[in-house]
Amino acid sequence: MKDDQTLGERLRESGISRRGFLKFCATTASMMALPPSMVPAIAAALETARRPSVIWLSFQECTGCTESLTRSHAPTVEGLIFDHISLDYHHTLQAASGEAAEEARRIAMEENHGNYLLIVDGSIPQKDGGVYSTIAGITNLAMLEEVAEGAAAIVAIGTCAAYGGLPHANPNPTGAASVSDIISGKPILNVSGCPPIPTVITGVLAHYLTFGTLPELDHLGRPKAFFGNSIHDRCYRRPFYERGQFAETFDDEGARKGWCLFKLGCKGPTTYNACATEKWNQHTSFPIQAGHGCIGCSEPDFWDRGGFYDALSVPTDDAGNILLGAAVAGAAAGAAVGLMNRKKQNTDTRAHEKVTVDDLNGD
Amino acid sequence: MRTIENDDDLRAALTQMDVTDQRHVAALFVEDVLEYTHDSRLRHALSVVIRADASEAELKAAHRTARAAALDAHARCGADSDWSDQSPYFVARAAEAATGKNAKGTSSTLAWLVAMQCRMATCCLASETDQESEENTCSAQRRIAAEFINSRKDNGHE
Amino acid sequence: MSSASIEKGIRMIREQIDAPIASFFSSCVHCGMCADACHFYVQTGDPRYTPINKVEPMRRIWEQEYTLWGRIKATLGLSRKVNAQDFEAWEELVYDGCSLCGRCSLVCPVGNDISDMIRKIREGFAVAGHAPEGLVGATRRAVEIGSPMGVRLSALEAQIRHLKHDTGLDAPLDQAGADYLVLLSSMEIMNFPEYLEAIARIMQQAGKTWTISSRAFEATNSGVQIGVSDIAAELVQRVVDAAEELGVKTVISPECGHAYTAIRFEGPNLIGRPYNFRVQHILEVLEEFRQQGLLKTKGKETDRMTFHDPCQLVRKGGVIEAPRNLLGMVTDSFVEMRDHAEMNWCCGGGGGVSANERADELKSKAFNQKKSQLDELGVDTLVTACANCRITLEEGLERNDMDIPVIGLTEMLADHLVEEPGKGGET
Amino acid sequence: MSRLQDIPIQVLDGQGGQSETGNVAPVLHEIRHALARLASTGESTSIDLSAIPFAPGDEAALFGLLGQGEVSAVVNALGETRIEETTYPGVWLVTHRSPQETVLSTQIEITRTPSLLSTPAEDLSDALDALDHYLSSPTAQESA
Amino acid sequence: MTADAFLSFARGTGFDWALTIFVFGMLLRLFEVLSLGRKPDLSEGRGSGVQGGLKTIVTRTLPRAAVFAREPVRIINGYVFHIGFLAVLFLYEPHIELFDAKMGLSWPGLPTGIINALGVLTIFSLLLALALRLTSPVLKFLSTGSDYLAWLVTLLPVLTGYLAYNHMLLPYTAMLAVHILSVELLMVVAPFTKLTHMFSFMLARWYQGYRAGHRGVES
Repeated sequence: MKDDQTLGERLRESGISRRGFLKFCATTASMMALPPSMVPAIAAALETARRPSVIWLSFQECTGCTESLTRSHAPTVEGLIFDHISLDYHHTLQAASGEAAEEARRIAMEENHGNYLLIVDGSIPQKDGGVYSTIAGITNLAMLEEVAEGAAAIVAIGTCAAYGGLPHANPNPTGAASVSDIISGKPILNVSGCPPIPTVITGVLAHYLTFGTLPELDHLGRPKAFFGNSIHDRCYRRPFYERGQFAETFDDEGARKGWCLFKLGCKGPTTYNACATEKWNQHTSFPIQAGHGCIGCSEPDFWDRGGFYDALSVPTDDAGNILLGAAVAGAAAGAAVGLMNRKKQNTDTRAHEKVTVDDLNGD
Repeated sequence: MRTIENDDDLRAALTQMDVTDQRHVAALFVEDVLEYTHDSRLRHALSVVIRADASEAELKAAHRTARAAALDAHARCGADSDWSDQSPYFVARAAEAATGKNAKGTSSTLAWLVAMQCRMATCCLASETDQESEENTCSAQRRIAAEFINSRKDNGHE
Repeated sequence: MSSASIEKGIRMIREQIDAPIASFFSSCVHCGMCADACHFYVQTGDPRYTPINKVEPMRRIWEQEYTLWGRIKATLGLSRKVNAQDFEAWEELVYDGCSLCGRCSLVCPVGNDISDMIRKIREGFAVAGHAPEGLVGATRRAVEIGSPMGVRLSALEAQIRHLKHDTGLDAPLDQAGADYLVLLSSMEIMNFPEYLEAIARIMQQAGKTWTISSRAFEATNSGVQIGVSDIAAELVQRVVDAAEELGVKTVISPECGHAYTAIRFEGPNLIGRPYNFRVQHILEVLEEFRQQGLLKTKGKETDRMTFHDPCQLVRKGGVIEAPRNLLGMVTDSFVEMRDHAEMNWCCGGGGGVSANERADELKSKAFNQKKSQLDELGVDTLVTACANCRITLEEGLERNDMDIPVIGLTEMLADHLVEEPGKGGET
Repeated sequence: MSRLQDIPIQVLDGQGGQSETGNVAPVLHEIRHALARLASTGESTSIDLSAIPFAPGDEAALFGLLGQGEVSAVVNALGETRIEETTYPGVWLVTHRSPQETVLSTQIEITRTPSLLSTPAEDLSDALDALDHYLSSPTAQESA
Repeated sequence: MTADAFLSFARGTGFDWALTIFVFGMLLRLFEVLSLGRKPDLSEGRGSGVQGGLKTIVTRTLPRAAVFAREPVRIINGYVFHIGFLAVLFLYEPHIELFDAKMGLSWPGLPTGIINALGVLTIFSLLLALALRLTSPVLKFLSTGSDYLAWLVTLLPVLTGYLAYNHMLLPYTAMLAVHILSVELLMVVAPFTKLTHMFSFMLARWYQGYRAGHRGVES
């Protein structure tokens, strides 16, 4: 089943004209959020791109990421790409199951040892030996370590795989961890988001397929092309923020006019993702454009960053009881010190001897 | 011959005089009680007043010295002081009034004011019982005033 | 000087600290505005005379003794205890460099009553043996003889005789049931006896009965100036006893600054109870007579004239309108100095400074503030209503070759009284 | 399978042409500078609109402002690509669609001739072979 | 400690502790002051102390002309950074949102551009204030370490707030965290320095105003 044709040869073989190929490169560049000037480089790279083997492991996840990828109505280009990657193992998508599926995975690993691409979605439970999530009796933890060993690179799709996501949220009963918590020594690329934007997933894969390398990453291991700017930086409602025009509730006059949602808890300023430009469902919209604040789903532990509807400037804990506790303590300490002061005053007054002129003898 | 029997006459007589005459009589009053003070500056100051041809500047200088003398002789706030030691202060105050612009304004004449100050100087020295010394000063003042007016009349002044 | 008195000094300062002082120390932001209001700093340029700096020892005692944070710092050795050197260094600031004029309190943006704090820190300095010699002597004489300048009743009796002899008016001693009990300050008895004559003639024209108590004729209160409340209480008690014994309705505080605030405002709190008589400053009395038409004057001064407001009268006593209205009766050429009434500049001699010989040089420097006001205005005569201000002003003017006579307002009014023909007056 | 756009919902877009966010102006300025560069150095530029944060209605407003020029062309390769010249010569609106007519990418090319229209060099030899092949074939000789 | 965790700490536990220490400290100081009590004024007054106290709390905000003439720059500068600081704190929409969320009180704010400008003004005014404190003989003489500490903890929130709003220096997440931490530093330091004057000034003006009102003197 192995095929050593390059992508370029396969395209021509399936009757794609030069212009078709050029269009393909232009749209791929756009998809990879690379500047159009990169088209020639992409064309050259695609000519020689090998058809990599891909193993997709889904661990403790909600299949949202897979749903997002497959639902992406990826236009022919994605379809084309996926025609050209041999998705050797995806236990949700593949027909085989049980022992046959595992057998297919082992073969793929042996044949492409050292240069297959491992894609992971879902977090990896570690508590009690990782027993909380297993495939065919093998814990996610063991499987990840086994498969990762021969992988050329690992792509962690979704905030769960990248940073632990929902399972990792307080109190993290299953001891869920992210890929980079477990694997080190392998290039790991985090495509966070809950779920990530479909075109971002395909964009990242396209980049790896095209150039065979990982794109430039930020300090959290995310491709800068998509995660370099915060939502706030690229948000079309930014002019309203600058003018101080904020929606106070979800249906007030400001909200209808499309004003900034800062006061409704939008986490755009502290969240790095491409939602504001890539947008979702073929550039149709993204949460803020739909009138709901960004909940910061591409940032680590975004579940534990305080209320989704508390503005960034609002402290996360309930100040009520803190205030009360501090006030009571303050009053108590105050009363105590007050009593000591009062006692000192009384002793002084009692000890007061009437001052007479003789007491004023100068030195 | 004009004689002055009581203070009302004295006061009336003094108010008729012009300022220079009043200064002159005032200086005489002060000289009468000058013995109570050892401050020699006053004697010189008074002499200026008596000289008819004293210039404005000389008068001003005399006034300043008299004022300085008064300040030097005043009882310092909070200091241990004795009423009987105050007579030099009042003599100096009298000299100051005699040589300077009359601070008190129109109603009391300059000379009458000086007379009062001189009597206060004597009052300091008068012990509880001795009333005469103050009376002597009053009668002396009446005499000085009368003599001055009469001497004036002799020289054709009216 | 045993450390005992330093300990007594510290404990006495601690005794003075109350909620207002605690709130003042909690609010001071070291903004320096009180310095710009204080004539001692303005004229010397020495930052030590910044008013809030004068109570630094009290601040340290308050912080170390009455706040938790302060106690912790003290135990950790982060803040130094007040010691003998502090008393030594601060004596000159607390006494010589402060006339208790209250101007700093009036400008403090956070509302600290700094002059009141200085008045209270003196309580500690006095019992610590760090009060100026002059003030100690004056206070001793005030307690033992009855007047800070050692004036005895005989001097007053001599003046009463003189008054009778010259004007025929009586200054009745110990007259029960009189309308007014008149008090005199030693400065007036010794240096400005004309005040007594003025009172006699005014009362006679106003048709009011008045008296002087032979046991308590002294108005001033050295206890308040040196800062010993026990002695101040004793001095006030004498006046109160005399007034209540004679059953007078009103006690008149004479032309003096601190005497008025001492008797009227500090007195009741010193002796611990309100009086059953009223206390008025002589200017308040004259203003009342004016309003009731009892004060008839004639003639108007033509000199260009201004009024020096005694600090205790305006800032601490609130007697501002009275002198203006009274001056209106006797002059049409009255002009105000630039900073007057509640924002007047102090003559430099109040608050015990003039009784403290060591402070003379500082006092004369402070006077330059008043000098610049007078230079700017250019007047022929300076009127005031406090004997100590009057002497301090005269000294200052004389030292600066400024030929401006200084006169008391009451005396000037008396000179303008309309002569009632045949009704007493000149025999 | 119905497409998203077919779902009948009426989107309340901004008040007509000029959007309230003011995001259109910067793009026009960018086009202007690209034109200046093209004029002076001949260097062509391509702006990928998918990377621009447009509010709803912004894009329509931009296209409205750019307007329609003289040339419009269709390239049928991997789906339809429409290339239209705007009222400003040298400024081209390129819209790539997939065989399913979904918009893949919208770009504004500021150039003398859009890259996709000019014939790729490698195709010339193929074209030559194809024509030679046709000419040497019997049908060609009969009709010549 | 990623920027996110840093921000979460600042918005969470950091703020809790800062608020606790602030409330505890200020209340303790209030009790310490009030516990010392005040003897009633037995003297015969002319007016009402209460009215005098309330009046002074308001009128003492303006300076006396005589003193203003001597140090106009220092006094005007004082108003600039006080009004600037309070305007930025209470009229900036996100801050109003904070008070609204925590206390349910809300009020209209100023456009963000104006707040930004006020922020700059306040920063320069505070820098000028430091310069004045370092150059004036009186202020240099009076100032202790705690004065300069109070100055620093007052400047930092405005400076970091400006940097955060304008996305300068650090990435926004980190800069916002630094800003919130600098506010917490101010809250923690306040009860132990002259910053207690933010509340005690009313008490101090009240006491002096009360005495003046009772006596019927100008205050």
